[in-house]
Amino acid sequence: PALLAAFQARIDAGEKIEPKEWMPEGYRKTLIRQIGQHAHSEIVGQLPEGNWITRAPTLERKAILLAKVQDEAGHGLYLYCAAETLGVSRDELTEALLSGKMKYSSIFNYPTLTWADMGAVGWLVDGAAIMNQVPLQRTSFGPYARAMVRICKEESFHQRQGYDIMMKMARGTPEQKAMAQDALNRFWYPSLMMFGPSDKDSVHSAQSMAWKIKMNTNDELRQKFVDQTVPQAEYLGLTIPDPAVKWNEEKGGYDFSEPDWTEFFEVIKGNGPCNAERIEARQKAWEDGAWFRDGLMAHAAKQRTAQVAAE
Amino acid sequence: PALLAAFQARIDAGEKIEPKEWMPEGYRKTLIRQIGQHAHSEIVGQLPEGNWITRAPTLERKAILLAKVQDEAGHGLYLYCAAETLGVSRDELTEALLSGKMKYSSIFNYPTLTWADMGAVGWLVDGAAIMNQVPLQRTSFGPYARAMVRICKEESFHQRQGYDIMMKMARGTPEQKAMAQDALNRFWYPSLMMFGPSDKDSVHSAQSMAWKIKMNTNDELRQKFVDQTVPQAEYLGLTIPDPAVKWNEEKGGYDFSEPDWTEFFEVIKGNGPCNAERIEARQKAWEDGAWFRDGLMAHAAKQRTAQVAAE
Amino acid sequence: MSVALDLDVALFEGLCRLGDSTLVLGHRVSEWCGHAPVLEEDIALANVALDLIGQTQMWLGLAGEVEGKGRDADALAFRRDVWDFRNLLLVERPNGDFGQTLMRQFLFDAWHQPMLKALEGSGDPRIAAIAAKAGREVAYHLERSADLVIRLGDGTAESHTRMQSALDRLWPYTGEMMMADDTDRALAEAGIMPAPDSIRPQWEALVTEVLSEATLKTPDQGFMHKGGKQGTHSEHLGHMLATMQWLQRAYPDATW
Amino acid sequence: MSVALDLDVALFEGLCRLGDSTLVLGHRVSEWCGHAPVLEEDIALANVALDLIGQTQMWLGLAGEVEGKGRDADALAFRRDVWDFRNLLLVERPNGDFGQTLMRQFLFDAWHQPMLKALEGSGDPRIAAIAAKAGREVAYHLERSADLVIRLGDGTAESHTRMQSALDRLWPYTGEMMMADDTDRALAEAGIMPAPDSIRPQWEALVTEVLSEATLKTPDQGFMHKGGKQGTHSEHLGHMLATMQWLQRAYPDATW
Repeated sequence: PALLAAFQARIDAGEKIEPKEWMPEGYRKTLIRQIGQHAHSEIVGQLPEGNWITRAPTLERKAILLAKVQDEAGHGLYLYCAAETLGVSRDELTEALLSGKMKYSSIFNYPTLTWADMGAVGWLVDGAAIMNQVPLQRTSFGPYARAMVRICKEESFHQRQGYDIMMKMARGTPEQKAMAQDALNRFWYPSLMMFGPSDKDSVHSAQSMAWKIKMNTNDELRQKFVDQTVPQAEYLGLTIPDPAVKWNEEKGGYDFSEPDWTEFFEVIKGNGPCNAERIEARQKAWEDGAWFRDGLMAHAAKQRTAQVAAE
Repeated sequence: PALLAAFQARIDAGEKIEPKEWMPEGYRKTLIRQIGQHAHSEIVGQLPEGNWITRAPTLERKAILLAKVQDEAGHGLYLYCAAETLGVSRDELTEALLSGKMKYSSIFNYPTLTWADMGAVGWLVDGAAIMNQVPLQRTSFGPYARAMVRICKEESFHQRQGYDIMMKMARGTPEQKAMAQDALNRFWYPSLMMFGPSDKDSVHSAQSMAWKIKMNTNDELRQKFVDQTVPQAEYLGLTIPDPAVKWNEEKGGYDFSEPDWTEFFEVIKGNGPCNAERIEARQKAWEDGAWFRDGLMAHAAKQRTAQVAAE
Repeated sequence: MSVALDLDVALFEGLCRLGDSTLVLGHRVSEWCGHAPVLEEDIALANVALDLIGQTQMWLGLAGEVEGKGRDADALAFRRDVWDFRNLLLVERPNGDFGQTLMRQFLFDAWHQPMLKALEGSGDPRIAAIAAKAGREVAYHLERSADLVIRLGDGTAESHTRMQSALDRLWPYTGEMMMADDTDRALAEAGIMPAPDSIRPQWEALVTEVLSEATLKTPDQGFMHKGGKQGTHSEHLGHMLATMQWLQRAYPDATW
Repeated sequence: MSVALDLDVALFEGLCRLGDSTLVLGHRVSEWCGHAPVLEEDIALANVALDLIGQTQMWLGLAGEVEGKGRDADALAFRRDVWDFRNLLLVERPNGDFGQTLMRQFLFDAWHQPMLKALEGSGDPRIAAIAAKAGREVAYHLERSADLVIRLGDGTAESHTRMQSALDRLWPYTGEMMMADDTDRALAEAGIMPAPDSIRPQWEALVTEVLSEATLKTPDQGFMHKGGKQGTHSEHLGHMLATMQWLQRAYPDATW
């Protein structure tokens, strides 16, 4: 308990906790779950955008999208490394993802159906992700905070690229405009869900906030996201698919409707439009790649043996 | 030898040989090879046209092409049945195809690259096939002759459909006309090769002709094909890719250049543009389908056992 | 007047749901061409695809007439993008192994056959006529797919496992066939098409009987995907259309 | 005058051969996105694809300039049909397993790197500049693909078998890189591009060394496929273009 108090005091003083230092088991476990889930989201998040790389409409757009998906894989790598400092290997985390024991962000269980979705994903999904992640640059665990700094920089670049695609679509031909509006319609509520259900009564959340693993409530972040996004949609000439959206002078933010939390829990349970396909794609990649990973390991072992023999 | 003489006398008299009747071993073997190869050609022949079914430009064209490929599978079935009457099972023949012991017509080792190829295959490839097959309706082996009657009727229908596609293309937009000419350029010589090299010196051929398994020389049929096809190309406004093509009043037929027989033998050896892919596609179909065939057999065995138990 | 107009809109939608489903399933089945596990199946699959494409010509042809904007069946098939397609999600599922293809066919046929039967009683004689013609073909499809599901379900251990896994995967896509929306209700009230849930008893009876004979376990999962009938599809449809529509899109001025 | 004109035609062809090859290979590599056997490979593949698409923009951009008909790199990439494509047959081979993808990359990189080196000495400064930039990227591609071929060839029995089988399948598509036609000869004589067979010694030396270190057997088969450089492709390219060009074909008036 003295250790615990000292730990909490360091956190309260704004110090960073580093991997080799003492930490409560709950802190470690919560971080592993949170960082692992974030890493998995980056990995699975390659798939909905990867779905359009081969159909990108120009060479420039193809290159931008490739670079973006490459960044996501890179984010996954930073985050798995951050998790490894807590004593869990990348392979263990991967097995947990593939067996369904660990989750990834539900947003990636929605399909990308038109090119405008590449805009909507960048604008809304990355936008919501940044909203979640910017405060995490100040999180108490050092490796996680540092990974977040790099990630946020790239994500905000992605968000601008997504908005740029939306702009082109919204100001393009009538079909393009229709695609843009349709993409907004489909991604609006799932984006709001990305902040999670209201957490005012959750003890779990309170502990995470005390530990500075979680920096804001879900509702605060959601409100911030809506306040940022509504004027952007107006600028694009697109309509938020929620008639309740209205500026509320009193609270200094927009009113808006809650997403359908039944759908949210269905998707978490595995009943989103693409859950089965996303996890199958990752399982297949992992299984098909076994011979490749084994081959590299066998070669490395041979090299070591040869080196030992030579010494 | 008396048997042999009697056998030859029956053939000379125009009688049909039926499966249960006595026949020389060479006659049986040659027939198995010829009918088997013909059956395999129908099966492999599904692939180049199947390549365009999912991209057919109209519903009508898609339906016609599907019906055609279905007919080809049907022809394969008749022919395997005819071969079975000679004491070789369909599975044995299939294994011989997949292991490379038996051949199929080399023409199917050329790719289908544009929609016009669906026209060229029907017009030229089916045209050449019919030229080969019409005389075989009078072949000495009963089941083969009867299979040929059915097949020829359908093939000539296919040829008209192919010519109809060519007509639409040749009278269509400049791009369509270019596709039509390009298809003719690519399929002309391979079609001429379908009759095989000149067989004037082949003893093998002489025996087959005596047995009425082969009814005409390769050169006769090739000449007939050229004489039929050149005016059709003219009618389409397309140019035969052989400057030597010219009417020869004296012989009452067209002069034309020999195809490149080096290429022919390369393709036979396995070095055509698509040999590896064609045979791999068939091997994959066969291997992937093993559980299906086993399942059906197991079910049939259970049914028999149940029936016996009930009796 | 406004009611009649709305009914035409609903009718156009309803016809696209039928025609797009046969088109998309016909396309999927035709992907097997030349790759089936036995020659008889190559022939049977081509035959089923052929029937489905023929039915597409009739349904989408009538849809174009009803719409009255000069679009024929080809224009509807080859010039619309994904959001305008109204096919069931079930039929756009990828082929998978032959077991998945067969199971998808059976689950669809078991709905298609009673659906067409009911459509024969449509108040619209054009629909009744198409349904009668299509019904004869589909009776054969159902006979074949049900028979094969039984034989493979009750075949080897492997064929049983494959068929059960196909069933489990596809099951959440079956509910959409029997789910009604406003379009369905308008058409049912007008006596033009049956209410989707009126097909359920026959579908369930048939499926239960066949699966039981096949020694397969009906999944108890209750969740059902939806959206195809309203134009929200899976990622698979876009890839299919890129292939299917390629020539028409690349050469818009050509006739074929 | 007529010679200059012919040389421009040859130059356009030569640039399309380079740009179409990087485009088609870049597309193939990008098909792996999110499906690689380890995360590091997802990153590396995206990086290679990105470089190749960037090189495509330069080569086809210059090709469009040389042609002088107002076509830019996008017009060339997205609005030509198969017969106008000039890529090597090797790069349109399907991905197969990861071993085939890697082996294809290595066999291409081992040609691409010395080819770009030679192009740095082009009499056309625009070409020399592109080659210098691309060369830095491709040196890394080659380092990576050669290293992986060695490690997998000399890894487990299975990885060895897979790499050998990939090599045997792809080998007959390597000859085209070093085969010259009139276009190549015209460009070589003009000092604009190297003669294809001048690349052979370096290619062979590199391939022999790497394969030997990888314990793989160089196929002794002498037959080589050809035609890609002249526009006669395999059936695979048409399917790729249907995907690649879909949006541009479906919405010809849009900008993106």
